[in-house]
Amino acid sequence: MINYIPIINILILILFSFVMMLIKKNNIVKFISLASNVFIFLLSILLVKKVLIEEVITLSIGNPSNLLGIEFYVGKSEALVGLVFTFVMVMILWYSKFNLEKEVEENRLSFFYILINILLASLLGVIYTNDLFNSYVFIEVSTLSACGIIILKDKKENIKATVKYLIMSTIGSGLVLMAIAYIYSITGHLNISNIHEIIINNYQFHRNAVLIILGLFTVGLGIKSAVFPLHSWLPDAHSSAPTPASAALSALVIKVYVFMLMKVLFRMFSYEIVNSFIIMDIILLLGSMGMIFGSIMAIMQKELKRMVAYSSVAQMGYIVFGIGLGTISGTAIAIYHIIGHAVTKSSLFLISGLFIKKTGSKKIEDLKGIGREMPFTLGLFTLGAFSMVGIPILPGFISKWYLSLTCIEVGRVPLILIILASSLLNLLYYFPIVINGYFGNENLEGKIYKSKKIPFVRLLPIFLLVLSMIVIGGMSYNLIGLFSI
Amino acid sequence: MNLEILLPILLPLIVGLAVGILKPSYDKRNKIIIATTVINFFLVLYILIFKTNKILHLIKINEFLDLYLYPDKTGIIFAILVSSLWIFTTFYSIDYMGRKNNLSKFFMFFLITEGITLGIAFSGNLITLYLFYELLTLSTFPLVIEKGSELALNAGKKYLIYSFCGATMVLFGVILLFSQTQNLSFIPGGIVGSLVYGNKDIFLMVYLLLFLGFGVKAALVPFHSWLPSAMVAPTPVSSLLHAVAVVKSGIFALGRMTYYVLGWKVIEFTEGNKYTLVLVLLTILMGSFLAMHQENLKRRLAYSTISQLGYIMLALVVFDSSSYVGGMLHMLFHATIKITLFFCVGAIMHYENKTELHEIAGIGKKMPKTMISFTVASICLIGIPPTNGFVSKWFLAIGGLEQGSYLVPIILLLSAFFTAGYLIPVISTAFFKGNPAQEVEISEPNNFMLVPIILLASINVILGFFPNAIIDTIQLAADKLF
Amino acid sequence: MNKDIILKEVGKIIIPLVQLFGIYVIINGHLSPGGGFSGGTVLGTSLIIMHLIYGEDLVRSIYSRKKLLVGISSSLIFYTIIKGYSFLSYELELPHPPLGNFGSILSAGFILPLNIAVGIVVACVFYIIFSIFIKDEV
Amino acid sequence: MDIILTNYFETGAVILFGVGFATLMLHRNLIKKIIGMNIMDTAIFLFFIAKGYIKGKDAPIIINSFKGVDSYINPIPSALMLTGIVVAVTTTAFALALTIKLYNHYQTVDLEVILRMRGENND
Repeated sequence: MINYIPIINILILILFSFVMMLIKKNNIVKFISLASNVFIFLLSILLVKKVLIEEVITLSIGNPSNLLGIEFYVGKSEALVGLVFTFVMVMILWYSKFNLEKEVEENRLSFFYILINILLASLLGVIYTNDLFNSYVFIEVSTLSACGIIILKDKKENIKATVKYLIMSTIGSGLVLMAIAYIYSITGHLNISNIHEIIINNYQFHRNAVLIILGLFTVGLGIKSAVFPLHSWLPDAHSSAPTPASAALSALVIKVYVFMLMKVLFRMFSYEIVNSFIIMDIILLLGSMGMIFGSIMAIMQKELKRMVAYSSVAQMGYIVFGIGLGTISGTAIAIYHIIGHAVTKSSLFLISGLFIKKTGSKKIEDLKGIGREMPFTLGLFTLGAFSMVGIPILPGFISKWYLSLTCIEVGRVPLILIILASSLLNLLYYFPIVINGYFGNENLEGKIYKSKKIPFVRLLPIFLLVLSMIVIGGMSYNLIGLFSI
Repeated sequence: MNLEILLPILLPLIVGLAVGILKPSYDKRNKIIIATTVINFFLVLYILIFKTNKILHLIKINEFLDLYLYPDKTGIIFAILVSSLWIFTTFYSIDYMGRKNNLSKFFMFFLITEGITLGIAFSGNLITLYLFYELLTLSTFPLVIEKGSELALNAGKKYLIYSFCGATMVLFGVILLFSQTQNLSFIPGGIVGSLVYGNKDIFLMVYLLLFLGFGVKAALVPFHSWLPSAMVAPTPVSSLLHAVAVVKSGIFALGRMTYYVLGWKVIEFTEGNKYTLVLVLLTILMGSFLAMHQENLKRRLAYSTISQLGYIMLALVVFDSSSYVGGMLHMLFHATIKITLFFCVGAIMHYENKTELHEIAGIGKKMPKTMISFTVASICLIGIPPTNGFVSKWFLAIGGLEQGSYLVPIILLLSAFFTAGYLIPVISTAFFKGNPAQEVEISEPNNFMLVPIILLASINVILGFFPNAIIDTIQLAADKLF
Repeated sequence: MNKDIILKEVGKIIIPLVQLFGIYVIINGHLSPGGGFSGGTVLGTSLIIMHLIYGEDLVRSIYSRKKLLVGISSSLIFYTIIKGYSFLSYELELPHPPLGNFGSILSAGFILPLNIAVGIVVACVFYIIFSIFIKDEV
Repeated sequence: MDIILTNYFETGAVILFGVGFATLMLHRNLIKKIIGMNIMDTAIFLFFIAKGYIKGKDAPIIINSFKGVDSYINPIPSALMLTGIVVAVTTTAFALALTIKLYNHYQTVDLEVILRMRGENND
């Protein structure tokens, strides 16, 4: 029964979202969504325990005999990533229980929870499936629900951001569908492992077809996961969305497409096939450009949420860089960074939501001297910033460390300079906030804030997120050992 | 399980946090701080007697991120130096900072920095050292910008950027090193050994990166300009940090790196020390030369620190047992001398609020005791025979000679001349300038400040006469290395 | 007013026919081409025609927005439960509905109820989208 | 060269995809973008179904008797394209709704003008 958990997860989420459509009262809707997510979280803990015992769970939906049914392939990395995603979503929902009223009108509140449930269901779907077309359907569902969440605030900049996001992601999914069509034309299968067996022994005959497929997949999924040159939709979408939504968007949604890219690159095409094409160097180039220019653009930002959004573009650069290295340890670190960054970025976004609620303005200048009003929240923000900058023991440092080790392993030593330069650039835009927040006399006098002090219970979700960040940092060795695609 | 090693690091951290959060009243806070620093000193002594060369594993996350403390001889000597001088500075800063309101935050970071510096002293491998090294920057930063003025904030930012660039360089070096040796622990004589024959240039790159990275904190010439600009901090901070804690931990880390990680044979093989020798000699000359033209007393002392640090770094570049002993000795003696000089300048600033050289004309009459100890300390710094400055310079010169290069002794003498060049004018303006006839009543700083100043000045002189005890312990450590 | 008398009369005859045809397409979706989606669109268009001819208030009285929403969510819930049951039933050997003999209506196990549910959903959604666009309260 | 001539369905689909992609990317008018999107999607559906087509076999519908497996074309692509069509419809509906909202706010459908209006402070 346990190895049917992935399907049960997705079904429950979708079922509860439809049930929520019927209910009118908001707090019941809130309760249901939180309860369903907590239940999913517990189930995924069971799944991880089961997966740790047996290497991999593959379960085909419908009768297992036929070859056509959709297949779920849940390895160690999928189970762990699923666990972290559900954990982050539970924390985000817990946070949104208090602070969502201000941002979204009354009647649209239930839509938010419905869309979040569908979004999480589709994300888990993309992680677990082993079937290409099924992943395409889940990708489409997640894009549409993400667009729905961004538009919830119904202001001018939301609509603009959603239009941009919708058009960019339709291009992306068009390319992905075309790639799936190509693969189907070559191999006649849609199941990743079957394709793998066929592709291995006759990819030399279709060299340029395989190149086209790789290119289409990289660009298609790259657009959707905001890899550097294709990221222009991300800052508008993530800064205009309500805070819990932007936390969910930048911590979870963009990660899933990169995970899909990894599955395609390394599980469908094996390591040596992919390395024989120039696509890996292009991905490496994209990753390093993302790291540098993402942070540079984040430095230039005036608004807090846009800055944090640009910093997630930079962090995506790290993950893509990990993939571009094209070795098993490279992908393991990329997955580790997905988890580490998901937890850190969601806590940073939630905290910046609190700051904006407190100071009433999105600008960074108005955050001067916030340390006196909210010392504990700024403390959590500093911890998140430390992980981003790369203070040892925190996940940021560990992924930078292992990335550079793999760089040496692959023999590309100068790339380490890029990693270190980008972590220095991170410093340049995270620390001014922390410094002006805590220190400086002229920043502290004459600060009058609107809302009253935030009770500690409201900070608990963020506190747990930061705590889990440290735990992930602590258990990094055995975590990285587990990940492999 | 020898948990006692962790105590001297944890105690100041916990008490500091308590002081910061609970915000105790003025005199309660003073008692707590003095008690902690004194207890800390005895804890370090306890470790010296019982716990040398014992390992204490803090966190074993994975094979490279394995933080463990391993207090060996040199580590403990540095720890004793730090904890003893911390006591003097606590007395001094209590009186200097006076009764301003939000001082609990200042003293919080003050105590935390002590804990972290002891952490650096006891760290067992390069990654623990790197962790404490980064934390040191973070904990000293609030102290540097204590005044909160625009000037202080800029100085703080400059300090932060310099230290983080240095830390990144160190990280780069550590990664490269780890990729070759898979092991970062400190072993006398270095862990690289025979690995160097395979890829010489990587180890040269590692050595240069680590040297420059730690050099930023040790005010090596190209990266020294954060030290004078950090003088904007209150005197106890600038005296303690820029004479003892921050710069010396940079030097200590350099010492660890050269003798306990890479090993001096490897560095000699990669001829890395040729480039660094040039840098160090440049530091010595530039520091003392620039100090001559500084009007502000504190900036003058800051540049003198840079040149004196150059002396100590000489020991890390000239690979000879007596120059090693000379370097270590100078590290200890320079700390005590420089802290006295800073205390005297601080006393003048606090009571007379005079900072410029021309302002302190004739102050010798007003504050005789302070100025006399200032003169004694500057004599030790210049290195006139009976004092401790002379002893360490003597060993350094012999080390240089044994290596057969005449350049080192010549540079030493020249820079001693420059040291006199920037210290004698201060003494002369203090005592002989100003109208002798005018009768002036004596207004000495109260004994919270005066006692540490006089005590330290006398320590310098005593060490000058009976340095053998310290020399033997350092000689013991040196023999293991050479 | 009387100009659209022809429309009303013709509508009275055609709309029931269209709806009947839509239901036919849904019911034997598993036999002949069609099924949930196409049948649902046919039903949806019949609603739209009714809206155009008889004006918005008549349609709102029969199929009010709330009723449509309840229709959608209940059929969706029904669909998920059935699908979930069919997914899990292979693992736990739960009883399957009879596959029935070939060619007859009640023949394809779950597929028929699923088609009906999908048909209802698509019909309601079609009409709602149309009515939102018409009233421009997007 | 003869590959292009023999399976002309696929070449037609790819050309159509190019056309759709270009309109989607280049045109400033939102409606044209949506049309381009639809062309792109139909091109992909054509490509997929063309893959399933086997010359000389008829549609996979059992009129009265089951004529054996190899007398029908490959049904999978057409089944997949059902979902593809639904996805395309929903995206188009969503995009059209957005265009209407944008028109209400900005009185123009030209994306460049809208994006350039970033400066004025939207509420």
